[in-house]
Amino acid sequence: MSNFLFAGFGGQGILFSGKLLAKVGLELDKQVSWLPSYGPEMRGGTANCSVIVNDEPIGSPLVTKPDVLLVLNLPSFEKFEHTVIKNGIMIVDSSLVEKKTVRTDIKAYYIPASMLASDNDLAGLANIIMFGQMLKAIKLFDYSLVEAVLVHSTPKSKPQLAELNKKALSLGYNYQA
Amino acid sequence: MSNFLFAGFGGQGILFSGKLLAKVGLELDKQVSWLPSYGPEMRGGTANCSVIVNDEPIGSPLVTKPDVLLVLNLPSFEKFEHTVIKNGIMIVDSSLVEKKTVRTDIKAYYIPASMLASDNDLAGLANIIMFGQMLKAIKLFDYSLVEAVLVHSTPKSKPQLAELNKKALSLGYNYQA
Amino acid sequence: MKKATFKTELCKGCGLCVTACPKHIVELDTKSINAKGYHPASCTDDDKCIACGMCAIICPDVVITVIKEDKDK
Amino acid sequence: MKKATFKTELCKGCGLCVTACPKHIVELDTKSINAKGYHPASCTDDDKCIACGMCAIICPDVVITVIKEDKDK
Amino acid sequence: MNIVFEKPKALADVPFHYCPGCTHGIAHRLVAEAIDALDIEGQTIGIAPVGCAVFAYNYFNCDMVQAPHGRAPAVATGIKRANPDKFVFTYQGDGDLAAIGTAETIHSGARGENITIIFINNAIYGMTGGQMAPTTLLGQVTTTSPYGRKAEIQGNPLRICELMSTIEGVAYAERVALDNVKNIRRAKAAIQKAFEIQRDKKGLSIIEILSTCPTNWGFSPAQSMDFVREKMIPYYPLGVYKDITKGGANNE
Amino acid sequence: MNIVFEKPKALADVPFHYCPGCTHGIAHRLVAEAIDALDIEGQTIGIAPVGCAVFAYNYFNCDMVQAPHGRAPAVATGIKRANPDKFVFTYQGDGDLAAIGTAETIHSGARGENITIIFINNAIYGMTGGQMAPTTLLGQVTTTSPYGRKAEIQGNPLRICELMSTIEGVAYAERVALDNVKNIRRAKAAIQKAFEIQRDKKGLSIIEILSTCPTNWGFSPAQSMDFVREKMIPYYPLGVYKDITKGGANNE
Amino acid sequence: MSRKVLMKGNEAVAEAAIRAGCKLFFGYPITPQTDLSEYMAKQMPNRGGLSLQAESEIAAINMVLGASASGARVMTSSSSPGISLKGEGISYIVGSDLPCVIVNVQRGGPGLGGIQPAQSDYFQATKALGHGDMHLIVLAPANIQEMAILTGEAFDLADIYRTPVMILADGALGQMMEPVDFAAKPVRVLPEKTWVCNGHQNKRPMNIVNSLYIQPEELEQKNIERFERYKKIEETEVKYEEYLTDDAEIVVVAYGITARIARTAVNLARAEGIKAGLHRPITLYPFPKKRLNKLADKVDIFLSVELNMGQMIDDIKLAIECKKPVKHFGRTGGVMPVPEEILDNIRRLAK
Amino acid sequence: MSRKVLMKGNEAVAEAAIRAGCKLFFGYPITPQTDLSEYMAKQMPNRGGLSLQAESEIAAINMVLGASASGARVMTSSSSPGISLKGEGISYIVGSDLPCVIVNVQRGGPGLGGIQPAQSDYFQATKALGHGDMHLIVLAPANIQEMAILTGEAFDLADIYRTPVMILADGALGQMMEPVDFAAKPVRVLPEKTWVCNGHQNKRPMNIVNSLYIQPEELEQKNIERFERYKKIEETEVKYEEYLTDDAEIVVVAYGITARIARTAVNLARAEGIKAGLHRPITLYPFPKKRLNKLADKVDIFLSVELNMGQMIDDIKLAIECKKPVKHFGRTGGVMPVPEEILDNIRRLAK
Ligand SMILES: Cc1ncc(C[n+]2csc(CCOP(=O)(O)OP(=O)(O)O)c2C)c(N)n1
Ligand SMILES: Cc1ncc(C[n+]2csc(CCOP(=O)(O)OP(=O)(O)O)c2C)c(N)n1
Ligand code: SF4
Ligand code: SF4
Ligand code: SF4
Ligand code: SF4
Ligand code: SF4
Ligand code: SF4
Ligand SMILES: [Mg+2]
Ligand SMILES: [Mg+2]
Repeated sequence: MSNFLFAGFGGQGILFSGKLLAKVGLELDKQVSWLPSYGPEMRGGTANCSVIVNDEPIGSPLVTKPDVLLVLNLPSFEKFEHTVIKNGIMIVDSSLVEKKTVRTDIKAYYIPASMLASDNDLAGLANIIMFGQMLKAIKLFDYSLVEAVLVHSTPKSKPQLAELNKKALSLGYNYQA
Repeated sequence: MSNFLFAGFGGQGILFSGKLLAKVGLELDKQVSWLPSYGPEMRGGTANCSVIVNDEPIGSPLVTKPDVLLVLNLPSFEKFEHTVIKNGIMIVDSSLVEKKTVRTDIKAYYIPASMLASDNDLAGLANIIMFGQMLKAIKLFDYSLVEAVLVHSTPKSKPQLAELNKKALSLGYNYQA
Repeated sequence: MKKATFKTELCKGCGLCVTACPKHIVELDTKSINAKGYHPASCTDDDKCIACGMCAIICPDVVITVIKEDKDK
Repeated sequence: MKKATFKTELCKGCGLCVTACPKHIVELDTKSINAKGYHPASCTDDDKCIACGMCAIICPDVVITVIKEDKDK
Repeated sequence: MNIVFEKPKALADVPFHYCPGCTHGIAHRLVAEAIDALDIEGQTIGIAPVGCAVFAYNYFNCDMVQAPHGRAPAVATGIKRANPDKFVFTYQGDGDLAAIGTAETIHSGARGENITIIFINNAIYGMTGGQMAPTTLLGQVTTTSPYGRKAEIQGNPLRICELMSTIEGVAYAERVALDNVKNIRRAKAAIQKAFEIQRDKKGLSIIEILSTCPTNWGFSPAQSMDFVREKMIPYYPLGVYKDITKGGANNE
Repeated sequence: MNIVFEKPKALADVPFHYCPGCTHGIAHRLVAEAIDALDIEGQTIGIAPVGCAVFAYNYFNCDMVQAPHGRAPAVATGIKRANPDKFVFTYQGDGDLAAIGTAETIHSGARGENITIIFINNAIYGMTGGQMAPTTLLGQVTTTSPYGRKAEIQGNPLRICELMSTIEGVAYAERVALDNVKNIRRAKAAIQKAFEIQRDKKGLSIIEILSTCPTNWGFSPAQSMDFVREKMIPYYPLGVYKDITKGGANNE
Repeated sequence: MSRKVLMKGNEAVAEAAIRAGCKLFFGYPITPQTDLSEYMAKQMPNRGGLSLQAESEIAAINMVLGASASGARVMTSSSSPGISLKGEGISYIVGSDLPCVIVNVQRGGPGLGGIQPAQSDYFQATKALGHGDMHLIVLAPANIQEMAILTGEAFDLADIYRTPVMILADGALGQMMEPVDFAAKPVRVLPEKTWVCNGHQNKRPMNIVNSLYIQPEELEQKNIERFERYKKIEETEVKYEEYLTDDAEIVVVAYGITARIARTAVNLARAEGIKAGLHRPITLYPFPKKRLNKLADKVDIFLSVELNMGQMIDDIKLAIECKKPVKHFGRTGGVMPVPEEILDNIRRLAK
Repeated sequence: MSRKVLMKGNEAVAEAAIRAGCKLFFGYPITPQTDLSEYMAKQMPNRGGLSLQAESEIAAINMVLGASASGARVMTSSSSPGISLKGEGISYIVGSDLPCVIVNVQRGGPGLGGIQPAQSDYFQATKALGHGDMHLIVLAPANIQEMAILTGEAFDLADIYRTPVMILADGALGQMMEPVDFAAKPVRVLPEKTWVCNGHQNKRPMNIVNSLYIQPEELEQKNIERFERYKKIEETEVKYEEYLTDDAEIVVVAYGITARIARTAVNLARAEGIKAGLHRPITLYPFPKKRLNKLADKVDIFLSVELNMGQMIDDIKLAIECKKPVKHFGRTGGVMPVPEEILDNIRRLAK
């Protein structure tokens, strides 16, 4: 389980989530890579990023067949659902994507992350909630390490932000459909 | 006798003389080429031009070993005197170049062309006087053909100029040191 | 009848029409989301519309058409 | 003594100094030709020279030096 | 039934890719309205720049040529010289027109090319993600002036209408803004006049349009309109800078 | 004994390659005199253009860099930013500065680069043999305007001082001529002032020098001086176009 | 008087262009190309065309882009440093599939270099006149008559294949005069320009001239399609000339001005009993690969003679698949070799 | 936390440059290179340097020329169309023997093309980034750590050989993040810059930085001298990396981002029992000719994998003197291949 794809609209914190994962890999002394999609249409278009965390040297940084797919909008759901490998994992923000996967060979987790975020005064942190859910699903990384990296990744100048992030992570981690 | 080099200061009509020769060759249906020296220092520096009149296709248009050298100033005399081939011909404007060649293996003609020009109200036509002298020396081209080409080369709008040119050509042709 | 019609699928929810309407009858519909992911604008009260066209003039995405029935002239 | 000295080997015979001299004492020497092929200029009458420097100021080729003996001050 | 406002015919029926609230869309529409007003769509060739408006070739219904970054006035010159009786306009951003394309801008003016330049001054490089433009205001933070533009380091913002109006050959130069309906109406009139000047073969016309970039300015669309009004207009005064049909320059 | 006039020290002891009567030589000398006056030869880096003055690197005794055609102000920017306390000047013709180098000229001005630009306006491309320059006068015959420059075809001559003085960042802009001793003296003062402005770190200074090209104009040196006086000065009025040390622009 | 006229190479190109229907010329002065612009400036106004001096080489190439996009036959010319500046524009012209003719009268480089004849822009012209996967057709005339003929041909090739075509000359060819005959030559059948942006007059759908493709797959398709055109060009448009190659053991490969000097050298070598021959590529892109490859089967050794430090030699090696040794003899910086220098090299190879 | 930092390739180049003593950076925005300029804009003011956005790529490269001529370590960066515009300036920098570092984060072309990763400026970078006989040293990093290391190296090479050095990257390498360790690396002994134009202070003779030589023979001498330096560079500075080439029958040759994908493909091939290996040139100029030539003695076939229509393949053929077949597989226009596509090609060649 080394190839991750994070996909959604621009502005949903897709790139940040990906970077968080890559940093966790870095702390574990793994090979990691992070590649954003980029284009002239960052303006409200879809954004995604490929993250690889591996023991082997990484070849192409582009994830075309994700082991794990995090999806935060419908266009991305439709575009990437079929690319997940057999027995792969898909995490879906069910407050933004009403569809369910038709695939039976992957494991899908539906979490109303955006709704949870607004319900819990965690505006803009749906991505971290999703991340928490993913952590639980993939069972690869130590929770406290992720939490530490997350805290380290938030600006020192805004300590409240670190707390909110921690809360979001835990919310996602502990959410059960 | 196919390789000609005309050399002097810019403004002495060097390029025109060369072109006249090339045109004569053209009328005789020969292979001809004309190549000026060019540089950022046209300003009063030396100017020269290579003319080839040949039966064979012309290789390099650059004349490095002239059969015939026409010289209108001292720097050119010093630069090119030694390049003339054995048994070649050199025509010198002796009113501008006081030196005589030290070479005994070439035939040199000295004609005070510039002085003849000013003495005969042929200002600026020393080059044609020189050309006349060359014609006589090389004995290659029909005088009347050259005269016709010369007339054809002067602007129709200035008929007097044609007459002056004819006079200069004849003056040079008939001059004897 | 005067009317401002919104092609909501083109709307990007920028809200400029809202600021421009002198009758304060244009609003973003925060409850709905269009295919592009925006809350689209619309005229909430056709009766109050004076067909001044200001919402349409400021709309960057040519979402709005404004008409006026002849008898209103 | 006032004097305008010409480095004739640098002169290009442009004649600008001739036009500039208020004393009309600068001339091109049409009889001589320098190594560059020009008729060089020179001052034809040192006594008349007032060392105004105008010939030197207009000379594009820095041919001319102008001096004035101290007592002339 | 009377249509008060509808999409102009010269505008293609496809959605713009511009960000929400970006006034590029308004400017496009105004150009299309002018083309409609003069009924010249079939005689018009537009030049798309490199910048957010690069896809302008998808948005107008007239023939469109996409030019290298900054070279639209040269491309326009080529087209106009080959087709002196057609209408040619360029649509250019401030990076395109006032930075890399400075020479082409100035010289198309000097030649009095009979073309119309629509100049979108949004004080930033939109497409590449918010770098400093030649028209970025002093103090304005951009990704390449992260500590605010400083005159001593990055230099001063260029005022293009002022510059262009010193040039013989420029027939008409006006600066307008899109920050409110009144100014949009003025902008529309200015653009239409520019095409009329071209029709009458009077020389080059340039309409500088103070525009917004909510995305890279980091403001909401409405706040962006305020920024135009409060920050840009004071440094870039609106008005006619040159109008040879009126005899001489006048800045209202 | 008192030396009224001698070769300035900053000028190398080699003959110029310029044509007889060409005022490039005078302009060189005036620059050298300014360098001498401020005693800054050891702190000065000059930039040679592409144009007749390309060999300027052989004529000055300070360090010299030869720039690509038109790019001297950019090269100067690189040098000055690396050496803010040194003196940097460019020496450029009208083709170099006002045609291919337009963008570099305008933007070095906008940035207020603390450099001095010596701009030789001889209304022609000298080095390449007499083609039209952006400053060629209307009606003037050149090899690329063989029927005389026409505004409708080749456009109008550019007035660089007027253009540059609209630009914030330009500290000093003056147009001078070399057609007679009086004007040469003024030119000398202007050049010296330009270097002083650089010394005082006030911004960019540009001295436009109306100059001659007897060879390509087809006039004698003396007639060429008349051409400057009678044809050029009326279109290119002499005077100070901007002087921030005096507070504001004034054209005498 | 003779039907032929004595003309400079630069002038012959200009005259031939006008005769080929070139309606617009955009130039910028640079030695040793300037007389071309000057000829255009003089002639165009009287012959229904327009010659404009642009503010720079960049403006000139972009004016060409515009004029071509709107349907005109159009040309620009420059010399080495000016050609470098046109790189971006040329890449756009290729990417937009626009026809035009570009003349490079090469001079010594790099940098400001010198103004004497050189062939050191061979790599640039044939491999990479701009960024991206691209080529232009490159024609290398060797005399003034050919300067004229190939210029006419260039306009046709450009229109047929919707590509820029370069006349790659040098200072000597630009400045020298030879007799030229402008007698009419057969014109090719040209495709209709349906893609032109000159105002649709409400009679056809709008046209777009563009080189931007945001979907990489689309851009890839465009490139593949263009390279198929290149393949066709390679199959049908290769031109070369040979001299005494039938029994040659040593073949000199040279183009342009150098080929003429080499021809003299070949004659000198033959006079000494050395079986030398000359292969002169006329199209540098497409390069006469097939012919050279075939030649390699019977020739012992090749000598690439160029006015540079060794550029075309690579293409010869690739063409003959290293079947035979290829040597280089070059002069650079503006120096033109004399035939004897080439002869020396031939002699050395003849052992 | 880790000593390594996660960084974009563009940022790593910028950071490494600052650490290498780069004092001036002149840029102009262009995707996908812009973050490099932005990093510089952010960092330089706090680290004793200066980052300036020029009015164009042309101005930027000429500011580099000026800064270098006056002695500073200086860099510029751009992407394909912007690099084309720098051609004339780069040729001047070569002709003036000035050191500097130039980064090309390649995108699809020709023309405006696209903004996705490409390697289609290979010809331009290695053969002809400008007119005249010239080269620059071209380095091709394949990961972010190498982006940093080679940038430091580039500054040293530039100073030692008085030449511009190009970092030839692509959109993927520019935009992706990987961990980088900036631990100090040994610095080379650098020659003193006695030729610098920064004011002679009356303490030394004046210096001239110039690329003009009116006498062709002088210019020729300059070129010969410079090409001797290139020879030395070729002898001492070639860098490459190999993977499983010891017993390989098929060797994939690929650089930069493509080499990584190819490496995965080689693994997949090995898993199928195909004896595949990878040769990755790190210096593209000088190209690892000798090594490849030696490799050709034992390898059956080469596969050049590039993000273009076939460019490096020529250099491979020339290097191995056509001893063995060389095939090309490429995607272009911004498309990145997946390892399986390369595997397919390997399989086909393995028969
Ligand atoms: C030669 C070249 N340089 C740089 C770029 C990258 N680029 C694309 S758009 C742009 C600037 C856009 O700014 P502006 O012209 O102000 O237009 P806006 O997006 O703000 O409307 C730049 C620098 C390019 N495509 N080509
Ligand atoms: C890129 C480039 N384009 C063109 C040239 C040719 N060229 C040399 S000098 C010159 C113009 C000279 O005119 P100007 O700048 O007015 O200087 P002047 O000779 O009149 O003093 C030109 C176009 C060049 N060397 N490089
Ligand atoms: S037309 Fe006028 S009144 Fe009606 S909705 Fe629009 S702005 Fe409001
Ligand atoms: S102005 Fe247009 S795009 Fe913006 S909210 Fe109103 S209708 Fe929607
Ligand atoms: S110094 Fe004055 S008076 Fe003396 S020669 Fe010169 S111009 Fe004449
Ligand atoms: S001005 Fe100078 S160059 Fe001209 S004639 Fe007088 S001394 Fe000679
Ligand atoms: S980036 Fe700025 S200029 Fe570009 S579309 Fe978005 S808001 Fe408009
Ligand atoms: S060509 Fe003109 S500008 Fe150049 S040196 Fe001669 S006179 Fe002076
Ligand atoms: Mg902008
Ligand atoms: Mg000039």
